[in-house]
Amino acid sequence: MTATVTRTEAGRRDGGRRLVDRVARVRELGIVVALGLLFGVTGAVNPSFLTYASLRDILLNSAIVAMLAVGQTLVVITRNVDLSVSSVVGLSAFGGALVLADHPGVPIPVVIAGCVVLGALCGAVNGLLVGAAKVPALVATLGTLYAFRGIDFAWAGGRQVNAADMPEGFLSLGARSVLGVPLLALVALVVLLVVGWMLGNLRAGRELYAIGSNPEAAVLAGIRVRRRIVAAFVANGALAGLAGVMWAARFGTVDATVATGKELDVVAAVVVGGVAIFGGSGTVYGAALGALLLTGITSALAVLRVDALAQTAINGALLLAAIVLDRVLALRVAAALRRRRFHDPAEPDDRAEPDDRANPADPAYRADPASGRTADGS
Amino acid sequence: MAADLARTARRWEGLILVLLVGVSVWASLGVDGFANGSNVSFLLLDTTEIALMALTMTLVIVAAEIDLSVASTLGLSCAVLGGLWNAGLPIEAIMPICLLVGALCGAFNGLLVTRLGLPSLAVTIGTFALFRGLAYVMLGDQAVADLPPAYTSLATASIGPIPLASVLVAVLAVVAATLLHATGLGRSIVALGSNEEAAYFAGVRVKRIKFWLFVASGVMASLASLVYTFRYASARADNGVGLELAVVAAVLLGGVSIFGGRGTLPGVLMAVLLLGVVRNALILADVANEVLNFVTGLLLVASVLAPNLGAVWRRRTSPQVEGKSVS
Amino acid sequence: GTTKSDVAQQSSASATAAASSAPAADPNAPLKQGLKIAFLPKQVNNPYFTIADNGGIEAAKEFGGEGKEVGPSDASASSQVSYINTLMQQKQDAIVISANDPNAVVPALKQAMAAGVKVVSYDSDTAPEGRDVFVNQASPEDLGRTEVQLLAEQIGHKGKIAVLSATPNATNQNTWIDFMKDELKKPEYKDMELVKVAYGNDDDQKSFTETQGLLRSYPDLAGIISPTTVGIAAAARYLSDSPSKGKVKLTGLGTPNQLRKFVKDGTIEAFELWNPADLGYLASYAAAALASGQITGAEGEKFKAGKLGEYTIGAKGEVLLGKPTVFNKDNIDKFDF
Amino acid sequence: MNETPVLSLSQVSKAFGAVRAVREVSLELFPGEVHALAGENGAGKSTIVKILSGVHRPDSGRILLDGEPVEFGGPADAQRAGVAVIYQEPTLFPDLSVMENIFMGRQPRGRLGIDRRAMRAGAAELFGRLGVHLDPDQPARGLSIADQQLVEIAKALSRQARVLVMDEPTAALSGTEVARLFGVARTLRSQGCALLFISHRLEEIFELCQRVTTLRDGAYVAEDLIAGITPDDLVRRMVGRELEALFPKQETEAGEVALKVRRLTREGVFTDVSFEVRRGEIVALAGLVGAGRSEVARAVFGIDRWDAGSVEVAGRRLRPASPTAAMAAGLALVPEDRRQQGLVMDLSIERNIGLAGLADVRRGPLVSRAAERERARDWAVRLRLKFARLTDAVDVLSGGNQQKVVLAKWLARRPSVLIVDEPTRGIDVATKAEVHRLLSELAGSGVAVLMISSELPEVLGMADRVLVMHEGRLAAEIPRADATEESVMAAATGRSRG
Ligand SMILES: Nc1ncnc2c1ncn2[C@@H]1O[C@H](COP(=O)(O)OP(=O)(O)OP(=O)(O)O)[C@@H](O)[C@H]1O
Ligand SMILES: Nc1ncnc2c1ncn2[C@@H]1O[C@H](COP(=O)(O)OP(=O)(O)OP(=O)(O)O)[C@@H](O)[C@H]1O
Ligand SMILES: [Mg+2]
Ligand SMILES: [Mg+2]
Repeated sequence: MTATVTRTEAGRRDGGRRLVDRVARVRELGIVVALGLLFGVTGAVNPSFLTYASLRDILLNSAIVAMLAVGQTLVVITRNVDLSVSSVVGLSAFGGALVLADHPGVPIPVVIAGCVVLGALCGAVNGLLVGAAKVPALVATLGTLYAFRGIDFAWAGGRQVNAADMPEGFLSLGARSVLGVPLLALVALVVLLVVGWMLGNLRAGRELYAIGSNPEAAVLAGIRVRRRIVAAFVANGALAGLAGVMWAARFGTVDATVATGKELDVVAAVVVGGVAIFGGSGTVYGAALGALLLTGITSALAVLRVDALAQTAINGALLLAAIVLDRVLALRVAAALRRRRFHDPAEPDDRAEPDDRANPADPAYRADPASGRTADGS
Repeated sequence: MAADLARTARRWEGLILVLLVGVSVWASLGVDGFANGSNVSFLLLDTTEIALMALTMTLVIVAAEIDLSVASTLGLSCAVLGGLWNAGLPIEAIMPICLLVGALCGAFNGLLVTRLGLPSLAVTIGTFALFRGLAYVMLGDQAVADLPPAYTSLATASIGPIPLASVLVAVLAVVAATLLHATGLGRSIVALGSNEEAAYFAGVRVKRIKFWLFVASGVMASLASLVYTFRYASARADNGVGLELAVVAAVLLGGVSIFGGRGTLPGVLMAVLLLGVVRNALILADVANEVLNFVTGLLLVASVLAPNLGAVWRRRTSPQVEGKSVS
Repeated sequence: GTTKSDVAQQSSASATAAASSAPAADPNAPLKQGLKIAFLPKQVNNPYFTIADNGGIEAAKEFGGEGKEVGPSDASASSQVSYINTLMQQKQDAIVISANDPNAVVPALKQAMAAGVKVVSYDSDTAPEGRDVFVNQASPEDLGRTEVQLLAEQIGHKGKIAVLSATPNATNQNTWIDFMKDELKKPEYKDMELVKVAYGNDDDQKSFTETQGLLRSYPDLAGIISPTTVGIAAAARYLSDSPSKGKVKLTGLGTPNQLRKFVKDGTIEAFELWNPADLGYLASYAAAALASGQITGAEGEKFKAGKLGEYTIGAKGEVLLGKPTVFNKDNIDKFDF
Repeated sequence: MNETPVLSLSQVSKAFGAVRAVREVSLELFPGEVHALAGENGAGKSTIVKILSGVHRPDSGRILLDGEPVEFGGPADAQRAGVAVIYQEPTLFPDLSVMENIFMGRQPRGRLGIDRRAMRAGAAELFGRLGVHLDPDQPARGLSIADQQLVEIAKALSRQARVLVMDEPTAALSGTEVARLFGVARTLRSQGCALLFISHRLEEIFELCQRVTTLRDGAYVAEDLIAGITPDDLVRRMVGRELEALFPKQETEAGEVALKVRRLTREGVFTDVSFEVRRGEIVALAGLVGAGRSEVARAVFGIDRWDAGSVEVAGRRLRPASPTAAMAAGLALVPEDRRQQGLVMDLSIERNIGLAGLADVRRGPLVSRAAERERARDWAVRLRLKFARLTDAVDVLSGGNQQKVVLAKWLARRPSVLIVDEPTRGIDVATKAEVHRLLSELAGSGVAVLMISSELPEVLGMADRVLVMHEGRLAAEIPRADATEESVMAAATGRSRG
């Protein structure tokens, strides 16, 4: 019982190989490939798809969904979900537009801030229901999805706010470009980078991953779980509020039905972006790429003169293709890594790899399309 | 922890039952036109499709998966029915084909989930669009309405105040409840929903069971499509848009855990009825639609919140039962 | 087995049976007091229907009745059926409905009619056996043709045009589009080509993307017709910020309030619409006339509709509201709806 | 000793509903001392640990920190007071890297947020002290139980706490790692740290600890200086009676070959593994942690796919990657990770026991609850399971009792080939003897038993033959007569080919 022997030396590093591994393991690889395919093929068929004006439109189109996807990621990482975002967007869009139309004296930044606060409040309701009252997130936010929309309807009472009612300075926010990049896309980009950095480099951000990865262990590790979950929901709500004003500025015509049903688009973007729906892994970059892919598909179909009746089907098929591609790539990469490690035992062991075939006993099986790549989300 | 859950579940069904009875009594006394045969009959009939799909959705969610494509499968099946009817096939031949289409849709979901190990939420969001899109491809913008009266009247027929369609629901509910709560397969479903890996280690054929659950879900969706088409005498590609959320909401209200492994069919059926009764009574009472949605949302949240708050409150007041009691 | 042809025979037989048993109308019967009239739009909280139904409720007040608006918040046929059933339970005198699915609501409506409820359809018709009278906002033929004429004038009868519609299943839009296609066959439009019908699903974002797609895939597009209020607003918003503003002409159906800004800034030259408030108003009177026994819905019967004057029921029980108004820079400020 | 204890419990009690898990127990932890907590399964040891760590609030009694009463509102409070805990069951974040698991909530910060380099270095340094070779960047998902346990140890060490509480840290470890851990623990002790140590391996208590507190059925029995008692005394205090010999393996005649594994290979995991197990035989599979023993067992039972080779049961080749086929052929596997693989924690005891044998408790198409309960009760009694009701979720059982449920589940199937992976992990001495008697009895009745164990005394006491694995290959086959600690360890560490 006293023999002291070590296992084979495992921790050695080999710079070049490690870099290749790193690239191969990048969580978002599959979706980047899918994006490349989409733009490549569409551009080849119709080069106007790749013109500056067209790319600018696609960026603009994806800005709002991308921002919602970033917010949703915060929540999904903690093993929760927020289905009520679309209703929050609607509420905030209508509220903002109404203030702008009926009280032209209120400065635009104040209105924007107000919408963000409104969204944050909605998020706080969700957060308290989930974090403090322990209502499963899906149930809670399905409930508030109906409830917030109900408030929106009651508030609007059939009223519509039109472009002519809102100040020109506000509407131009939805269309203006800075250095050739649309302002809305820029806002979304800044949000993306800030949230991405926070998730990767702040203790609070890492704690969100920890909570989603193993909620009970998070409590034992002394993480203030409740506070973090509420914070995630509040942040998501605030982003949805911001997305709401962006919506009003972009589309100009606002009534109580704004963004109805968009929650599924957002969840789809997040899932396609490789964020594990059961929490603990995935990045906001992936989610944003997912949003870009989804809007890219819609735009491509519109440009490709695809028969209108077939669009929905093709949209669904491409979405599935993207998920499958991502998964297959992940399996291939993992299998290749395992084989190589076998022939080169000095490589550190990575036992999180998925098996060649899905296997319920395989830790990766239950997780997202491609777990078993990088461990931490950044 | 788990003992607590089990007790909550028991309490939960109790809660839903109390609510159901309470709302019904209130509506019978306070709302004109609620407590008469034709309204009750209509109310029951109106929950048919949701009830049918909720049966299999319960099984799927207990197995820790989800099927968001049910409403689209329903739409596709309707479109197939319409298309074949236009092509002149006899309706008796079309119906089995529709069920087959539903089975294929379910099998497609099932294969992607079990063979590739993809999360079912992602897969069925994809097929949600795909199946609906195929319905449009199939039937385009046509509406097929000249369906055989023998069948359309059968779909709305009733024995006393009980619609025939509800009898169908009742029979299938008994089958599903027996399956889930009294057979080995049901035990396996609960186990794999709670801990898939342990179930696999215990020899449960995890993948096979999941696959067939998705198939069942598809078949049930197309069965619901038959009821839907005949009931409304209209086959269109956009039939049943948005029903999936209603089904999921009913299942969750019925106390099924979205994380799998927990939930009962009686609870779900009561929840379906509760939602139907509330809607019907409120509409009859001329409550505005926005309030209706608000109430639906509130009901969903409150049904979970109430027992939780109770537990939190008891913990505050007496630290003695802070942990979980075994008794 | 049961096939399509058996059914066709059966239903024609039953149709003739029903037609023979219509009660006679009494054109001089006074409008009953206290009539309960319910408006069932495709969707509540939709600004267009809110205006229309308020017009109808206004009318009900005028003739001493009681109007209300109920309905689903999703534009689906199945939820409309729930409402028809409850309205029947509530023993309303008449239902004024804009059908989400012309067929799916029929069984329920028939049941209601059998229980003595009068049914008027407006905006979007049901199958004829499901209602007594259809109040048509404008003849579809008129609408379809005038839209093409409006656009043709703006683009000088030359160039590629496209249509941005609502959903592929929208009954109204599809009829109008058929008449547009028919109009385009006339020789004066020989230089115009309808290149695509796109569907924005009455969703802001989708309509936006589809407009972009049209401009991308047809760089030489001359004009767009969008016969839906959501579509035209989204297309106008997109065009107003794009280099194509003023170059690609846009017309269609929209409300003046919605499009005022775009008419003033030159994105849109002219578009048209009927007055939705008048539509509801007329439907309300038609319902009252039916419920009072003034009319039965047969061709040639006449009834008075308050401030709008007298109307005659046309073929297939249709009442036509009148010609739509064309809005442009000069007259738009006179309207507020 | 007249110092004040750093942390002490005074007359604490804790009940879970009707179960009185801890009754008026007092305990004092002194700096520079390793204090052992001994008791049978379900005696209340882990409950004490959870009281010390702030997870449970005691119903009565006080916690004293440096002689002052404190209240721990939650784990965060205890951590702030300088208490670090290794829980009985690993509490890792599977999606995060090993280093983040160690430093969660306390990551070193640089100018731009978390300083990964410093974190990596910190983890590497901790692993160095423990002598393990884990990649700090590797995700925790998929770590073997032993590696998880090592990460937990590293995590607790990284807190540099004044009090270190270890709830069965060695249960999944083999001799080498245990020795390392003890080395580290002694260093901490000499630095003035107070340690609480729990283990069912009595020799470990005697090797490491200075003082031992014994619990029986939640109640305090005695506190002794280790120097003053013998293992037999300790067992008597725990069990309340004398125990018969620990490893009563009876000699049996080995019958025909029941399990034959030929040249089994799973790339990157194990290579060219061949062996056979005869009816009536107990074959032990020994080796260091990570040698690939569990992986072989998983592959044989059909959990994992293998790349080459074959498995035969009673002369018939087994379909690969199908646990159902393996079960039909008479195989049973008691897996090493009971929480993940062995049990469905939310289900009741009887359902868990019934899960692997649903076909046996059927009446027509329906499950007979009576038969299911009968079967569960029978095995619960035979394994001396400590439980309140059979309908309780296994979640509320103590760790050792959970292990018994897993055993019951598989034994109830009456397998002809039984593979047990660490069957006595976390099981108390008395029950361990019971399990050994059972295995021996099974072998006697003609069952072929393959036993994976990291506990050398168990291996030596039970096995007719010892197979030793080293780095994914079979390094040696040692017959009972030649099996000694030295010969097995030599093969396990690759120093000799047996
Ligand atoms: N959360 C809980 N709910 C109900 N009962 C519990 C709970 N936790 C522990 N118990 C009960 O308390 C008793 C003591 O359990 P504990 O885990 O402290 O035992 P232990 O001494 O650590 O045993 P082992 O050696 O098997 O780990 C057991 O009877 C157990 O069933
Ligand atoms: N020398 C080594 N260096 C790194 N990894 C190794 C080495 N040898 C084996 N492994 C890995 O360790 C894993 C084997 O773990 P496993 O849990 O099966 O071991 P074990 O012998 O059963 O140990 P225990 O059951 O005690 O944890 C395999 O995934 C294998 O790739
Ligand atoms: Mg314990
Ligand atoms: Mg092992």
